[in-house]
Amino acid sequence: MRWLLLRSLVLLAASALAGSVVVFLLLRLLGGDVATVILGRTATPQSLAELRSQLGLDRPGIVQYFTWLGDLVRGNLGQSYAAGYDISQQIQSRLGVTVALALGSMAVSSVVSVAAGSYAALQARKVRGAFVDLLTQLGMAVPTFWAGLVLVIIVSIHLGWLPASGYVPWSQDPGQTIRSLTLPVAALSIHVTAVLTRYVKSAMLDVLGQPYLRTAMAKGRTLPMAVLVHGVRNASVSIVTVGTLMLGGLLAGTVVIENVFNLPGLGSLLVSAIKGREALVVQSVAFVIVLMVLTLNFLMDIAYGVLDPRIRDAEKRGTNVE
Amino acid sequence: MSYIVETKHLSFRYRTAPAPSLVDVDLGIEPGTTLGLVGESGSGKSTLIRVMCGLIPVAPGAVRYQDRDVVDWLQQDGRTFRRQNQLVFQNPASSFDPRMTMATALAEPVKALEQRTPTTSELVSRLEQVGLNAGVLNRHPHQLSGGQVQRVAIARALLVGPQLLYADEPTSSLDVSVQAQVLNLLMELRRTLGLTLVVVSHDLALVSRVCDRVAVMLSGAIVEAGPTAEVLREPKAPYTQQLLAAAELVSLSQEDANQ
Amino acid sequence: GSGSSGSAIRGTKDSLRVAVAQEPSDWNYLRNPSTTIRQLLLLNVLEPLLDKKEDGSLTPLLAESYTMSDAGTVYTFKIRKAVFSNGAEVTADDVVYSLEQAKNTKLQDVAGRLKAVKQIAKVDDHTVRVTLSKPSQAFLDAMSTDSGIVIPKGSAGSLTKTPVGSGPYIFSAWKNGVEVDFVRNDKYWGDKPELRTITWRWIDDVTTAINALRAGDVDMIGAFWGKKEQIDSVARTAGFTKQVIPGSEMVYLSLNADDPSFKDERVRQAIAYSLDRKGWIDGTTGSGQPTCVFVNPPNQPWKSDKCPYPYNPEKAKQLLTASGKQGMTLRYTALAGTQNGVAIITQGLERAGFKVQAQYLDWPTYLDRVLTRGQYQITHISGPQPIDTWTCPGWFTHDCYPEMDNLLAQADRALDRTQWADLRREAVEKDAERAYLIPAWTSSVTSLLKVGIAGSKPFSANSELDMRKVHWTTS
Amino acid sequence: MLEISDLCVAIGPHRILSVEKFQIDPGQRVGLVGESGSGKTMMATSIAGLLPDEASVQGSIRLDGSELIGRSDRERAKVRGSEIGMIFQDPLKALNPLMRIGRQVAEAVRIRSSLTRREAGRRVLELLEQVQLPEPAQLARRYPHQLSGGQRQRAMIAMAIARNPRLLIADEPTTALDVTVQQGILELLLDLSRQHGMALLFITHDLGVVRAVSDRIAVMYGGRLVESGPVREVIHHPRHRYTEALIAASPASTRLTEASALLGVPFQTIAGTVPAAGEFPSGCRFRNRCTHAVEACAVEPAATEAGDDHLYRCWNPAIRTGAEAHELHR
Amino acid sequence: MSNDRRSARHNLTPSLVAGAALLVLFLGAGLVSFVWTPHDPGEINVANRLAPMGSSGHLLGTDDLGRDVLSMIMAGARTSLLVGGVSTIAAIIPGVLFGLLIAGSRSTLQSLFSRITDVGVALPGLLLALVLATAIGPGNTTSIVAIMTWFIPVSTRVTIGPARQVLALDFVEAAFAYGRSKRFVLFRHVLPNIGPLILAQTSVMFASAILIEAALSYLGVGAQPPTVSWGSMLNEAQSFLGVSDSLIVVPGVAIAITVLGFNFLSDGLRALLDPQLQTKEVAA
Ligand SMILES: Nc1ncnc2c1ncn2[C@@H]1O[C@H](COP(=O)(O)OP(=O)(O)OP(=O)(O)O)[C@@H](O)[C@H]1O
Ligand SMILES: Nc1ncnc2c1ncn2[C@@H]1O[C@H](COP(=O)(O)OP(=O)(O)OP(=O)(O)O)[C@@H](O)[C@H]1O
Ligand SMILES: [Mg+2]
Ligand SMILES: [Mg+2]
Repeated sequence: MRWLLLRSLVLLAASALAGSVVVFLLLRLLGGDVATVILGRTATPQSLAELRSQLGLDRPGIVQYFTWLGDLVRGNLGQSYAAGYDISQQIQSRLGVTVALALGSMAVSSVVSVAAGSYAALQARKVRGAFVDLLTQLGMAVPTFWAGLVLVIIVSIHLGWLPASGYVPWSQDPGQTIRSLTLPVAALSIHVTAVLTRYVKSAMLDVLGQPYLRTAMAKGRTLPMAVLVHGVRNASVSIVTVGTLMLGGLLAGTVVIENVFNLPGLGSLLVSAIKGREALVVQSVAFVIVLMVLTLNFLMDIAYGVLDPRIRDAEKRGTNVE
Repeated sequence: MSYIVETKHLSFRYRTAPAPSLVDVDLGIEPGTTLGLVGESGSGKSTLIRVMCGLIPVAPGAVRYQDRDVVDWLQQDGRTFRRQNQLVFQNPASSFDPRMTMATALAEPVKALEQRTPTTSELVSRLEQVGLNAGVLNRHPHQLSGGQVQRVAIARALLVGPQLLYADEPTSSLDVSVQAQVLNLLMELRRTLGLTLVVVSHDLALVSRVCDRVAVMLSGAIVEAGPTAEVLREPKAPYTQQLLAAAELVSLSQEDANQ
Repeated sequence: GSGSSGSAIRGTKDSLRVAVAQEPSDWNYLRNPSTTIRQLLLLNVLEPLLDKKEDGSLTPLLAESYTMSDAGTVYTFKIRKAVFSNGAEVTADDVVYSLEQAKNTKLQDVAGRLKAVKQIAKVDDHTVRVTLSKPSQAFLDAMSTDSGIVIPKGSAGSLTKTPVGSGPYIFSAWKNGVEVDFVRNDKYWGDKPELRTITWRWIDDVTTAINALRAGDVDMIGAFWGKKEQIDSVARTAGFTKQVIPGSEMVYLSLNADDPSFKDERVRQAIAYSLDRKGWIDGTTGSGQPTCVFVNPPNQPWKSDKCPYPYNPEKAKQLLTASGKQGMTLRYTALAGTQNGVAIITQGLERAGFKVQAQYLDWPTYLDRVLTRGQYQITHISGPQPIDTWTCPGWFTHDCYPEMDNLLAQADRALDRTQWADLRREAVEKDAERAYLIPAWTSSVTSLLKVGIAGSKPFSANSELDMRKVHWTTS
Repeated sequence: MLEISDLCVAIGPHRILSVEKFQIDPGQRVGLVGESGSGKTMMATSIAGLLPDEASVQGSIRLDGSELIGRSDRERAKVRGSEIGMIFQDPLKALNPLMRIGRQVAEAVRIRSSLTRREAGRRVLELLEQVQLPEPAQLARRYPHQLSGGQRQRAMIAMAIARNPRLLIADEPTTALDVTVQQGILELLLDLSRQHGMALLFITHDLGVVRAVSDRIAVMYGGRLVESGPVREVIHHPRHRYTEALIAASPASTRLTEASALLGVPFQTIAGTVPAAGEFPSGCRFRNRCTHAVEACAVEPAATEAGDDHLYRCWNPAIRTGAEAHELHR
Repeated sequence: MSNDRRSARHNLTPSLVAGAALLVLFLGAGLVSFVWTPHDPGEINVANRLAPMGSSGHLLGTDDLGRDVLSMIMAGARTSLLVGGVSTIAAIIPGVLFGLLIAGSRSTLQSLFSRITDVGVALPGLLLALVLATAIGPGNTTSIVAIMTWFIPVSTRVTIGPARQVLALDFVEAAFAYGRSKRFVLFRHVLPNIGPLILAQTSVMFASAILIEAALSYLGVGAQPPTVSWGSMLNEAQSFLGVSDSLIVVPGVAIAITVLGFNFLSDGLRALLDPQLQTKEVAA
């Protein structure tokens, strides 16, 4: 098990690095660099060249990449070229927002979707089940940012219940943090919840047809109890798999939602860093995002094993499970 | 040596399996005979016939078909080898592509092995041989009963004129009534075509009426082999004795022990 | 808007929260041309030697007074008794240091105005003498801009993160990506401002900003960058109002003089005639002043009503037909985000008989490709640069001709501001006729604010959001 | 103890099961045989109250005289486990793969009982021992996939007998198992039934298995009971032509020691296949496959008694009277 | 269960009908827009800007430049159709191909490749889109390339599981036994059998592609004028919240209807075409 963990960790780091190389190469495609941005409209070729050599941008790509990698390993990514802020610090402070958004909506949508999905599965042949299905379909069809806009109009502007934008850090006022994240999380959750609900329903229907449920009923359980005791966990195994698949989309969603709600998260840092050609920042943020997704993936894998002893055993033996 | 197919010190282990599935298997089959392969689930029966008909590469050990190594056959003249060695599977429903009509499915081996498209009359005559008519040709597997599909599977195997037919639990998923039909068909084909037959089964009673020789497998090894009557009368291996006792318990003809 | 959030801060009389669009990457006005830096820092945190009035005349600010020699080549500035926010006294050394920095910076916007400066010298602790190589009106004018800012000696390095100046506000905390806080400078030499704190919050998105304003998250949107309807809708809402002042940014089309198709002046004129300035303003920000000549900032004494090529689709078509280039394709390179403007210009061009192919670039790419390398055919952009930027080699327009250069040089040497103004007027009018650089309009600066905020300056000479007199009237 | 009368189960347009009369006495072991789709599972699930939602049930099932049909799920759940235990065919699928064996057995023990966790734990070990599982304490901590097929089936049995039900329904409990393992399970079930006087409804398609465990046999075809009676009587003297054909076709009817003599001799067969639900002929449902069908078979055959609780529904039975049968047998 | 399915086989489920109807609307709008729209969608008339819904000549009103919203919606359908269609097809073909090859490869390779696709699936495609948009400039091509790169690993991953399921069936082994090559089996047996699933997946992806395209255009990296896109319409309309809400509502509804149509279609297709093979929900 420990060896397995180590192997996974190495794989994780390798994948994240691969991601950073891709990002590094992609960045080289971009027109203009941080020197053009710093010097702005009135730059001259000489001043540009001077600034580039001053910033070390004239070194070969390989050297630049490995310098960055070295900094990364040392945990000190240095400062952004133009703004001069500490990159590691900056990422740290913004990571909180993005993680809160992503995990918040993951949590909300898990809870809602398990309830709604189970309900829809149990009521599959009835009108009430069909109604949940319809809501699900609608939820999947609504663009996340649109949902955000509509929520702002209704909840913030018309009802004045929650702030329309901005973010208050935890350290400052946790109550306000929650208030400022409520709408973004809600907007982000709509689509995810809808998709998850479908999965939960399908997983639940699957479980409902499983003989072990009948066994539980033969022991004297009623159907709802049998589903609760035996069904939910079994269904959750397949839902965890889907959750992994959805993470990428969820993080993409946070970028858009950060834009709608003006939240200082990693997404907006990335966008502004791309706009400002802050190569170091872009690279580091991309690395962190990739690492985050992979780590969550990795955790889900572990959760998968924790939930399902068959997987655990198969992994111990190093076999594939189908 | 008069064996049509022979295995020598065959051992095999699936890459992902914890234990070997074949352990030093030595087995020879004389042409024209019927061999019954019995043993509990997971004892390696299917693996053995897969290896024998060249679906799994062997190592260590060797399989010789007509005194020639199967690996060699497959490299030099794979088509001939495959034509002569055919398989019928346990589960009729899954042994046909659900998207193909029976006509297409039947034509497949001929196309693959003889590079030609069989005529409809050719197919029909084969179908009649297994007791079916042209009506099934346009159907999909799910539109036929289990017994019918298993017959088509046998017809499919026969179309390329095999010498050796392996049947992996050909009746275990069929009802008793249909089981008898399929077994009768196999016995008749053996008689009329002079096929060499290998029948995998866990049912000793069945094997005893169909096969002239029997091999008993346990954990990948052959624990006992010989003429059926002999093995049934005087089982030597303790495992065979156990099997017999179990079969005796559920025999209909047996006098009432539990009364 | 109503709501209970943040009631502890809201409504108090001495703090203000302002939404602004673009967070600058840093605060070094000597290196970074970002408008936001000027908006926030100029006059509020960093003070130049002089201040400019609405009519374009100059008054002393950090300089108590100044004198000019008869030949117009020697200026002597008497420095006020003042302290920087770090507690140090403002001395002649600081002024010399600051002006040297400005003169030697690579940023042309800042250094260009000081071309004529030959020597900057300390006379005594509170007197500085600047010697010019030739008389230069531009120099004096520059002393009221970022070129004339005074910072503590040796502090240029720390400008990026913590600018220190002698202004009425102290730059106190920059929360990257979130906001920046100014607090009142209690040691300010002049009238102390009424506001104790100003919080500038970055909100890129227009709607988000409006929502924040309506929801009470901010009190004001400074230099609003949205649409007319949004402005009107907020201004119509009870409790909110708008304030529109002429701004210093100029919106203009530029044709690349290196492109052979523009050698024919009829083609250029056709383009100029096809430009619907009114439509452009209405279709975009909704507030601004159409202009055919390049005058900015608008509070300059050389205004001109001349318009060689007013909007005239018929004439545009005729000219293009005459040039035999109907149906020619114009490759229009534009900044991402200016789609509406391009759509309107395109419609005019298409009516005249051009075909238009638009391409949108983000800012750094645009900078690199259009402004630095000049790889474009036609583009439009807005900016605070004065006409002098287009003297030979004509910056990205690549239109280099001696007449305008001479006129501007002459103007600069003028000892008298009227003469100076006349010559400059002549220069911009001449340039307008060439139609390589086609001025369209000067943008207005609109702020959306809560009722009860008063004291904003009715003009902006250098993009600054002057908060010195801003205060709450009621609460 | 269990009495079924005029039971009729339909799913969609088809009547899948219709049983006029069927009963199990206390301690009695009844084997229910029939080909796939003959309605055996339907019968079992109707008794246990585990029919699918979409099934509609009519008629009566009485347990000790009290009617089960028409009761709510909650009330029927009370009967399950305590009065009626049930085991299913595939022991891997029938066990929750994510729960340790011990907990699954404990669940059966603790439902509607006041046992503490510890007491329940003790009872679990007791049960596991009772079904002859080795090292119960250690085994209780394992997951289903870590057990062999036979062990799983034993665990299932432990759950089913946890609260000493008076009737144990076993739906093809050995189909997925090897013959040697099957032997063990059958013996265990027999023992349990004898020791506790537990009635057993044993469902299988294998006549040999029925023969091994039960006293009575009921043969089903197309959702009908076609013949029932004491095991020996029915197997040796089948009346219904279907029962007769079924016995003849079964390889298990071959005496192993005589097998060599029969080598290559064709099995007796039943022509055709079981039709799909809704495609059965009217009257006797077997008549289109029956080699002995007569005109009368177009009418639904009435139940005929052949003495000694032996009932059959056939217009042209294999043996007409007890006397004739006796003669033939001799 | 299998009985259920079989009886549903030839039924037109409500999902299918609803999906088809909604998509006819969408496709119709997109296709008709090539030959006819009420107005030229690019025609600017600043004087008549922000006309409300139902004003004469402008059924759905006009936008901030006085362009006819109905015409823009029709032209926007074209963009969604183009970007959604091209990117989905361009992703599904290589994706399925990789999936088949991976499922058919040896187990060591298989786990390696699966791992790689896992990483691919996990990467937020929007990041790529953002970088790409800056690199090659915003536009439909950017959207297409970004969505495609996003979807390839997804469709690969969705293919692998079912393909392996099919590969484990006896008829595959039978095909090997009568001498068919692995390639033949993959393309002639496995592919047709997972076909319905892939079709359903394609439909779901089409729906997601439309959502993503809208998001990209909304963020300003997608379609650029004069190309009309629902997402960029929303981006522009965002400025008119409270002034002209219909500008927000109309494109949003158009997106929702289209996505709903594809999702319904996917459900319907699955019910209609699904063979015995048990297909699970598919992700996008
Ligand atoms: N593809 C495979 N990968 C790994 N292990 C396998 C594979 N196929 C079979 N095994 C293992 O090999 C052993 C022998 O399997 P095989 O299928 O040959 O048994 P069998 O005698 O045919 O059993 P059954 O009666 O259940 O069909 C078993 O332990 C099985 O788990
Ligand atoms: N959920 C269902 N919906 C529709 N028909 C069903 C359902 N379950 C069973 N049937 C039908 O009911 C009939 C009897 O089924 P049942 O499962 O009782 O047969 P069985 O005798 O147990 O067969 P097997 O030996 O295969 O288990 C069959 O024709 C079957 O197709
Ligand atoms: Mg096998
Ligand atoms: Mg059954």
